[in-house]
Amino acid sequence: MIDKQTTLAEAIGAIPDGATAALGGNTLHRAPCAAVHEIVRQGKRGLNLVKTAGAYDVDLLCAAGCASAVSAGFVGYETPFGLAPAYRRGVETGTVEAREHVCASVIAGLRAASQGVPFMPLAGMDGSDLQAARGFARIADPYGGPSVVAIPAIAPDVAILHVQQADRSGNARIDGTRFEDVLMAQAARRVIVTAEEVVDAVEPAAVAIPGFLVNAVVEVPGGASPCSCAGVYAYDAEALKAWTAAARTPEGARAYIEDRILAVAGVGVGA
Amino acid sequence: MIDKQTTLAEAIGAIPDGATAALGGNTLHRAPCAAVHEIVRQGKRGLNLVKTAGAYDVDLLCAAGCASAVSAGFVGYETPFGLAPAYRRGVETGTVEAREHVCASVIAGLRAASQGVPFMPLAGMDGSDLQAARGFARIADPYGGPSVVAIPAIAPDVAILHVQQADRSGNARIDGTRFEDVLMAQAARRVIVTAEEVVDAVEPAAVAIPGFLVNAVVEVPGGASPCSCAGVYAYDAEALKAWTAAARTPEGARAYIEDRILAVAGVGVGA
Amino acid sequence: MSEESFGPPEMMAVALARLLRNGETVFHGVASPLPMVATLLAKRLHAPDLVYLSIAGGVDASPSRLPASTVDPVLLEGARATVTLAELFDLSARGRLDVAFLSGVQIDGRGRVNMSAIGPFARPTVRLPGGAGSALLMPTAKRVLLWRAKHDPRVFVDELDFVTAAGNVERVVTPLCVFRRAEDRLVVETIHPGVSPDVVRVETGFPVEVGSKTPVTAPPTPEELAVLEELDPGRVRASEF
Amino acid sequence: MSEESFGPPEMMAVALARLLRNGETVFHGVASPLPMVATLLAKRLHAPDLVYLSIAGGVDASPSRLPASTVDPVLLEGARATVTLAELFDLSARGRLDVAFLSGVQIDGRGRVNMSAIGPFARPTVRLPGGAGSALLMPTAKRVLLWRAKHDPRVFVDELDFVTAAGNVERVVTPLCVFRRAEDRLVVETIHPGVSPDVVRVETGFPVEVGSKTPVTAPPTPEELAVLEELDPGRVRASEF
Repeated sequence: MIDKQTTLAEAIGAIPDGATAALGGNTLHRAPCAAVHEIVRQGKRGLNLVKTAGAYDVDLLCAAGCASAVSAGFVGYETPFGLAPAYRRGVETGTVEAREHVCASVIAGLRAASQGVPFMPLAGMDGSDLQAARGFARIADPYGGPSVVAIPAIAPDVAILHVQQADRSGNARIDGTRFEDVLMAQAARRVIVTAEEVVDAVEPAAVAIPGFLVNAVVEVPGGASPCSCAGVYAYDAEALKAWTAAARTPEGARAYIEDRILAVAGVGVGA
Repeated sequence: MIDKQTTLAEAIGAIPDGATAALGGNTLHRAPCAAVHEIVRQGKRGLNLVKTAGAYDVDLLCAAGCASAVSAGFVGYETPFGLAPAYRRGVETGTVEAREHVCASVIAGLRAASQGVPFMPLAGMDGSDLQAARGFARIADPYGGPSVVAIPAIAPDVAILHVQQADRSGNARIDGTRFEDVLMAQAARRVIVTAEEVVDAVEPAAVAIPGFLVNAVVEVPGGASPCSCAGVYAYDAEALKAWTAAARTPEGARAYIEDRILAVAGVGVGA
Repeated sequence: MSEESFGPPEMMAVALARLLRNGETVFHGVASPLPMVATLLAKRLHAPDLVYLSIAGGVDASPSRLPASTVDPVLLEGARATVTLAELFDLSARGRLDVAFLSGVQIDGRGRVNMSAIGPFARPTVRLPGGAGSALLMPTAKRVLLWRAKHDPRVFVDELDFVTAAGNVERVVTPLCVFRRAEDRLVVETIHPGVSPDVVRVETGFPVEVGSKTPVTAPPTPEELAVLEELDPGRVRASEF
Repeated sequence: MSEESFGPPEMMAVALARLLRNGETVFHGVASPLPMVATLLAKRLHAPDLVYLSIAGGVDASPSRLPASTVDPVLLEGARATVTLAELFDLSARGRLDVAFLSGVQIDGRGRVNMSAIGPFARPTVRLPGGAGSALLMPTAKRVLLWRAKHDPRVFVDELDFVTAAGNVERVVTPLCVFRRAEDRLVVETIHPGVSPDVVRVETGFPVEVGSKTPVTAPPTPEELAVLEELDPGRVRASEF
């Protein structure tokens, strides 16, 4: 068994500026927030974030200047906390490109990468301006059926996933909804798994992501917080409220990031 | 909960002649053999069988005159019992069309049907005569990459799957390898599940096929025999040896079918 | 709140629930409290065999409490099986999803929605969250039910800034009325009790025919209200208002 | 059989095992007893971190007994995780599978295989089982290792009746020799101990250069034979002969 356990600083340190990074989880749930905080501390730049539906993770990386593009079907905090203020501001001021997808087209693009093909046909999208706005091609069915939208492959340079449990070789268990995490692990060139706990062996029948797809394993209890981690903790409504309130202005966001993220001991602020 | 439990005779009776039928399992393992025997007893004709790798199930349906086409990547009994004599004879004499696939192209075709698109791009196949022999089109990548093979959708009229456990609404548990069973359940218009046992409730985390995809549930202990059913029984080497020996000639196959399948009580021989 | 009284959250939850039929497969995604409540309500009332599917991945979940986030893991509780979001999109894509609940920041008179941007798409005045699964689900689900807890001319517009999704919209439920799509136009099917036709006309940015002869939505029955209260004592149904 | 003696099954299993490197992802499909044995042997000898993948779905299975069918559920025993065949094909398709074991009823001098038909494809003299995953795996796996337990001119042919699959073949192991692919041709890399060059030449249907200077395959070491015997006391390795 190859021991892939490392530190968050090292795992995140291997991500180059400009990388396409897929983030696991969905909206307020099982987002890899500790890893996202580390990205902020290391001052990465130019990331293209990939996710079906993001919230705090995407919003924070936009606020911190780490993300320059977001490929997602939805970015928002759902009903409890509303729109994503920093993402909004980034797109509205032109520092972040909204590569809006259908959630299903994020999946289609990841499927194409996972299956080693340049594009994936996708049903639907008729009547949507997204086809033209995003430059999604329509292609003819070579067997004479109707044409279909072709979504280009999305091969993330890295997938960053937070799970409940992993072993040192990367076999990862996900309790509750798996969202697109498994697909992201298949589509990405490198996979970083942060886990609530690293154990000697994960029950094989419960393994969602086989270790041979994983490059780095980091034990991070609370690694999804302030988002939820099914079976371990709920989302932290106070923290999310504080962030979304602070993030309404660039100054507020900066102060929050300095006080609550950069000031956290143990990791250099980086570049 | 909708009660979908029925008899094998009724479940199989709903399959029309000429149907495209996907069969679960792989080679000597978890093939839906009781259902296949019932197809033989009911004298179905003109079936197009879909499977990545078939053995007894495909061979028997060829011998009995039920199948007129086989869409598969492999048909044979593996090392223990060799080639599939009745399938061979059917193709060599022209009564069965070998719609040879790559196992991966069966999967691609099922994926296309499952995803509601007319075709699925597939990596590989370079240098293979199968592209021309099967009329698989190559299509250009609209984003400028290399061309890729397009496999037409395979939407089975029915998927017939044998599992270890199901509840009356069709939630099905599969122990051991799932093979293409889940994908078949997604791609097919109707799904028949035969189960070693029908129970009040299947442990939700163990459900491989959600009940809402399933149309009919039949309790058939031993329903994969003479193939194996993981955790319940191994394959029946004696029966497979007897069949493959008998099937070397049309007469031998006919006698075997009459003695060992049609003569089984409880179900009319049909058409 | 007594069982006899009701407000827009109760009227909307009940109106949405009534649109669901027994045996249908019904899906909602993120940020969908009213559809969650309506689906669970329909299952307890007239549609026990409805198959309740959600982005949280549960099949026929019976959650111990209703969450504010409709992706919450609590929506796996009591589920008979789990499915991935990809599998749910596939289900719709192949024409096997009966009902999808969707919404729009803007909704036009053809039942199309904008969830993307106010102003130019590339450099908008207001960047919206995005349509999530809408552009796949709206053209492929058999019936699309739109809901929106706000009914004013900024929501119900004559012209969308951007068409995020268009498709098989059958009805639109608001705090004021129920629209039905006839041909390619939304028409007022019923006005909710106590709402004046003038208000509907003024608050709708596209032309609608509405008047004293427009039928009134049947008010929630005592049974509907009782079951709703039992299901949703925390009033998640009101969280969108 | 004593540990010092060996025959073609032992030579082939050992020769195949030696081709596998530590840390590689290695896959075999249906009807592949020798690859199964060779992979498990390599893992016990020089490649403990090799990732053993098979059509049976186990990742790093350590089966309690070796089955005759290489799809057998026993190949899930001791597995660290499970994967579907679709996922394994995807792994290869995206260029991440290091080694695929494949075979051919006919193999030509370019390392291409026929598993489809002898005679015309549509109405063959002999309908063969089909290439299973070959036509995807051969062009996409990084290294393809062919094996065949029979070495005669009907197997190693100058011209295939049908090209089922072609691709990244690196070596071919037979009871007589090991071929290596150089440029686009199979060349004899080593002859197994005790095999005469003339026999290889006569039994190979395409032209090969082989003679007294052709290196001899290192015979199985006592350690290799001991571990092989421990792994495979039932001699599944001999089942293809």
